[in-house]
Amino acid sequence: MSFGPFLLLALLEGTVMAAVLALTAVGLSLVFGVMRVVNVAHGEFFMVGAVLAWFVTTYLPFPPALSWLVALIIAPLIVAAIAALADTLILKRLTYDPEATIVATIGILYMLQQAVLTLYGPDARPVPAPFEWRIQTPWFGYSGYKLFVVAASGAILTAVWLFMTRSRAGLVMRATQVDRDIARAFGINVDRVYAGTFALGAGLAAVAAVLIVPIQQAHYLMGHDPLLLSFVVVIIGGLGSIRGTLVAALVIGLSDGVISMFFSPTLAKILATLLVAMVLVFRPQGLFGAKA
Amino acid sequence: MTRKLTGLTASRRAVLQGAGAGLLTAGFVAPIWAQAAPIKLGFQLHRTGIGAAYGRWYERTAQAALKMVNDAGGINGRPVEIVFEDDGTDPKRGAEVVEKLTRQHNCDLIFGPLFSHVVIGSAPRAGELKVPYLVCSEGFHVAGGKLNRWSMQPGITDVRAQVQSMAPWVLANLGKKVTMVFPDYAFGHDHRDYFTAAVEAGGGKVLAQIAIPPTETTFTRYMPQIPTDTEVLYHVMVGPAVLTFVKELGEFYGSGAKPQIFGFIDSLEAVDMASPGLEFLEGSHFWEGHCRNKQPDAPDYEATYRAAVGVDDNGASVSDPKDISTYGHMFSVWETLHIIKAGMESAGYQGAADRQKFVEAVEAMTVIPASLAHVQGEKVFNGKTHQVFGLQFISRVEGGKLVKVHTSSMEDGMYPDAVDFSTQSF
Amino acid sequence: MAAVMETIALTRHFGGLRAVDGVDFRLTQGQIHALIGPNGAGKTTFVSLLSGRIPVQSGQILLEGKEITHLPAHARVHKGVAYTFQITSVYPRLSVFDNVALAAQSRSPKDVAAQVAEALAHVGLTGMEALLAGTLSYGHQRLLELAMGLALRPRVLILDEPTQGLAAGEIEGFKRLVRSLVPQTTVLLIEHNMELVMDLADQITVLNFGQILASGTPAQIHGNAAVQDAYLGGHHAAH
Amino acid sequence: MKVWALHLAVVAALFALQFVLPPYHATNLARIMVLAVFAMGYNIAFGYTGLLSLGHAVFFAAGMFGMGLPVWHLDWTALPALITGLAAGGLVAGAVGLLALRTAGVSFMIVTLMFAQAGYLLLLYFGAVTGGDEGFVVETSSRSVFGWNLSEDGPRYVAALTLFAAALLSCLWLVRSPFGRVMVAMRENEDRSRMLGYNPFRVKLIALVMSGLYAGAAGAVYGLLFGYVGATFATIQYSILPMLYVLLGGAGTVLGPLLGAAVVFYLIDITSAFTDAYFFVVGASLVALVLFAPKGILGTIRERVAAWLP
Repeated sequence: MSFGPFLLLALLEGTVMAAVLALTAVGLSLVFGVMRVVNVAHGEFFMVGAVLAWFVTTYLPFPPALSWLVALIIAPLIVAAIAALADTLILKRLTYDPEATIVATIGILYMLQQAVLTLYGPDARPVPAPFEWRIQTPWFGYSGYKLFVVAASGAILTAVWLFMTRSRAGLVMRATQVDRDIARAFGINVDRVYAGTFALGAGLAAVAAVLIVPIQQAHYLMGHDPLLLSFVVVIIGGLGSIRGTLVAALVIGLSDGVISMFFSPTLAKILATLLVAMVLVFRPQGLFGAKA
Repeated sequence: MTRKLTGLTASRRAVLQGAGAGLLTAGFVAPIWAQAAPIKLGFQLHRTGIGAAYGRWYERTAQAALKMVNDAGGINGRPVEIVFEDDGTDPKRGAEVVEKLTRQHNCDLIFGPLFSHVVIGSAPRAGELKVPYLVCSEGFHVAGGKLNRWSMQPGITDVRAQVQSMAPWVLANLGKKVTMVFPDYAFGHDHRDYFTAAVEAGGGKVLAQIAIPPTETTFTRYMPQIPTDTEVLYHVMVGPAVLTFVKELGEFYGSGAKPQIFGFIDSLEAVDMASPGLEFLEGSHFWEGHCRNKQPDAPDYEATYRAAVGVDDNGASVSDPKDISTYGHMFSVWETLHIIKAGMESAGYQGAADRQKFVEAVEAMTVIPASLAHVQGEKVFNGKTHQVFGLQFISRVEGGKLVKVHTSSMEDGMYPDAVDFSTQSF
Repeated sequence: MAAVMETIALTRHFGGLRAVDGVDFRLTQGQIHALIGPNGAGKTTFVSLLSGRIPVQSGQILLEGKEITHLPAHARVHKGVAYTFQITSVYPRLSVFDNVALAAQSRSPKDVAAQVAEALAHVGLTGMEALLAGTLSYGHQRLLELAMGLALRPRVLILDEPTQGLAAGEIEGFKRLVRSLVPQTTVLLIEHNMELVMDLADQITVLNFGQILASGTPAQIHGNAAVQDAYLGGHHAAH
Repeated sequence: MKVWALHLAVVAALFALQFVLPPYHATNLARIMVLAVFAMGYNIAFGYTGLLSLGHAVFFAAGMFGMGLPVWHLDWTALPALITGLAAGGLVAGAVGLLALRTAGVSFMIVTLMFAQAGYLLLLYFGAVTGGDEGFVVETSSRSVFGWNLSEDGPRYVAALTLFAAALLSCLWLVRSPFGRVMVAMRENEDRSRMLGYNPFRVKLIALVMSGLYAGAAGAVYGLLFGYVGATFATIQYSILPMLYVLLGGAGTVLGPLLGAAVVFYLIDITSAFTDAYFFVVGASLVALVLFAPKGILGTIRERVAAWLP
């Protein structure tokens, strides 16, 4: 394949990856930003979202597009409810101590994963895309659904941004992020804000999963990769900075496709992992975040 | 804990499942079994972890084979039980499971594991416990000499023989310039090394070798690396993302020009050929260890086997036509159990003291004719390398079904012995 | 008289806040030197710079004529600068013995038990070795803190508001204790209790808005109108 | 005295158990003792010094491969290979520590996690040398120390016990030593400890290297005793397990790691007979521990009845 189309494909794939990364990571970033909680179970919320999408699309007698739309609404709601429950029952009682919450979310990770193994089984199962549409260029074909994923991610991220900057709830969340005690002094119910934030973060992971599952398969171990990638994006973008997260997702998504053309993909992963470690050590505010 | 320390409690679920068939028929067919202690076989099962999609069907096949053996009078007139233990597809747990099956459940031998790292992690312990360890793995580790005299692979041909016997037909019928796509770990490397060697020996050329990390979930970006003058695209993928790989391959080529595609059925094992996005596979070819779609020339016992394991003529579960079996591999469990029966009977196996005799009896096996017990076809066992050799199939996708177009010869898969276990001490 | 510790144009700003702003300061060997000033005057920042808890922005710190400006805190401790915290900062889950032993063994690993006994005897906590520090009364915790400082056998002991929260009776004992330390040890004291300062200090330095407002003996400071204005503020005006 | 007597009694009891236990459980106990040494190493970092690491798998794997690779490629005998394994654990811990210890708390956890992940991927990347995902078998002929064949049950148990006893007694000595006191001081209040003249970075680095030596020794011995070296031991799961052992047994207790390793091993062994989802138990215990018993079993006992327990 000549260089032009090659680059086009790399850019297309990079954009899809960036969109998916941004959507998956933004929830993690939000939870860390507002609650200072590193949610290691984030990938499992993603996975539960995908598995719920399988259940909904399999058992609802609607055409694929409709049942997928239903899944897009129901799965995040259920996941958000699970997250709110986990927050109330577990994280709140730990008073959000950073280290204890990490251990607890590792525990939640195993519990969710194993619960899905029991209820859903170990198989990878496909979820049909809401529509099948292939774009044919002179050099290669491309999935139209993937382009839809990019558009949908953009729309959802815009909605999140509007919610955070324009709505009262978003304002309350940002106030709590700045100072939990002052927020409490102003009569903000911090417990509810936290539960809501945790639910929102998990719900966003589930939305990402429902969008992505038609191009992957629902599998009980699928949460591992999104978790690590989200970590990479959130840390390089600056812990807790949503804008940094988005920039990092774009940079990493676009560069990953190109880098893995020149290096072995395993080597690319090694370099990305080490980069994260080095960023935390030498530039904890992230590469794109403002200085704390 | 105290209960456990007595060493008496068996795995409840495993005993219920494993013994169910045996005990039922025990009272029915052969009343003398009332006195005969059962032969206990341990099954090291990938019930969870990355190998679980295979594990489920391996368990089902083992149950079916067990029922058949017991219905036919058991082994040496004794009923047979299988104790299943999950190894989580993890080598550390695998070794512990070998220990548990041997010493806590007092199994006579162990069989069943598929994934290479589990086999290699568990085999040393089996060797130390001097318990026969019959793997259903395809890996080249047994015949490659990595393991020990107690480890054997009598139920399925190894990867090296499989890929080597594909090369002549691929070169003659599909093209000479090959690009390979394979997972970047040992199983994929065996494909890479042995197929490349066979292609070069046959006068072809491997243009590119594209290794994909096992954790990858999206593949499109690898596809531009396929050189445009590729005549044959050779693919083999394993794991939960296989369907994504094949679908994205289809999207990439779309309706444009594409090379001949030759894949190992591993890329689509447990996947429905009718899944949306797989239409482009029409006319492409697959290696199959055992033909998923029942072929017109299939022998009578093929139907018996399918009924026993609960699989219909399309390779799907009889209870759910969308639940596709790992048909191309799971026969290895069935055949291994029949090797166990034959080996034990020829060794006059009485108990754990005869384990060495059992290994020697299997080593003495040579030609194994096709039958219901060896449903995949005729085999030749090499007692020196502990590896069995069999026929391989190439099928073409026609109307969403896999139609056999070629059967390799036994000689196609043969290679020089890398090890002689029969001279090693026990 | 020899200066044991000296700062030259010592400066540290936090954003726009000039917490310590060009301070030239001398600590004379063997004296009890008090550092006073209104809240936010920069006292704690200043001693934090001396002890190395906060990095210096510009200026110099000398210890017996040798520059220690960029020496890390733990190294300054080994050079003889000890600091006790404003808020009691003993290890509550460790025994009294372990608390003092940590200080003693930091200076010298030999005869830790004897050193501990000596330091505890000095502050009057003998017999409490086995108790968990967190179970002590507040006054005893302050004494323990002081014993930890003593066990380091410092040349300069910086006490950050040591009498805060002590009962009147305890303060008398504290005074006796501090007096017993000089002249072997030089004491730098941050204190709000003016009565105590006037009674105890040989020398007083007044900080205001990060700068030295005045320096002198208690009598000199007492008569200084600028100090009265800045520090005692409304109190002076009411006269 | 009471303390040393208790720990020596534990060692003696473990020695006696090999003659009493059925062979299945004896081998399990040999495994548990080696895993307990791994957990003791984790405990030195986490329990005593307060370093909550998510990367200890890479130290264990460093020890395992540090032992296994020279045996495989250079035909080394077991004893020198054990020493390289031990050293590899310490070296990797030192290298990770030099960078990771510039961070603290949550960042430290993530940095160690990332280093461990990078280590795992490196093992895969250099598969030609390391055996990649498959790993490799340590030949029985290479598994002898002083003429004892460690692939046999008796010598294996004694070897595991020897390592365990050495680790237990040296750990006991360490935590009761002046340096042990400093490690605890660092955990309790780093700022205060600095003002007592201790360099936090140095103390934590030494603690982490010792922790890595323990983990490396455990990895090397595990590979040697059970004859297999593989990259799965570098996965995140093997960082979480020692954390679980320590949290369950009691962080900052000398015997906690043994207790934790034994309880978790049998929890998994027993529950796997009843359910596929036996790792659910691991998750639920982590949550339950941080919620209801952050001090673990021995930590709670120490608090309630036996304050003298080290």
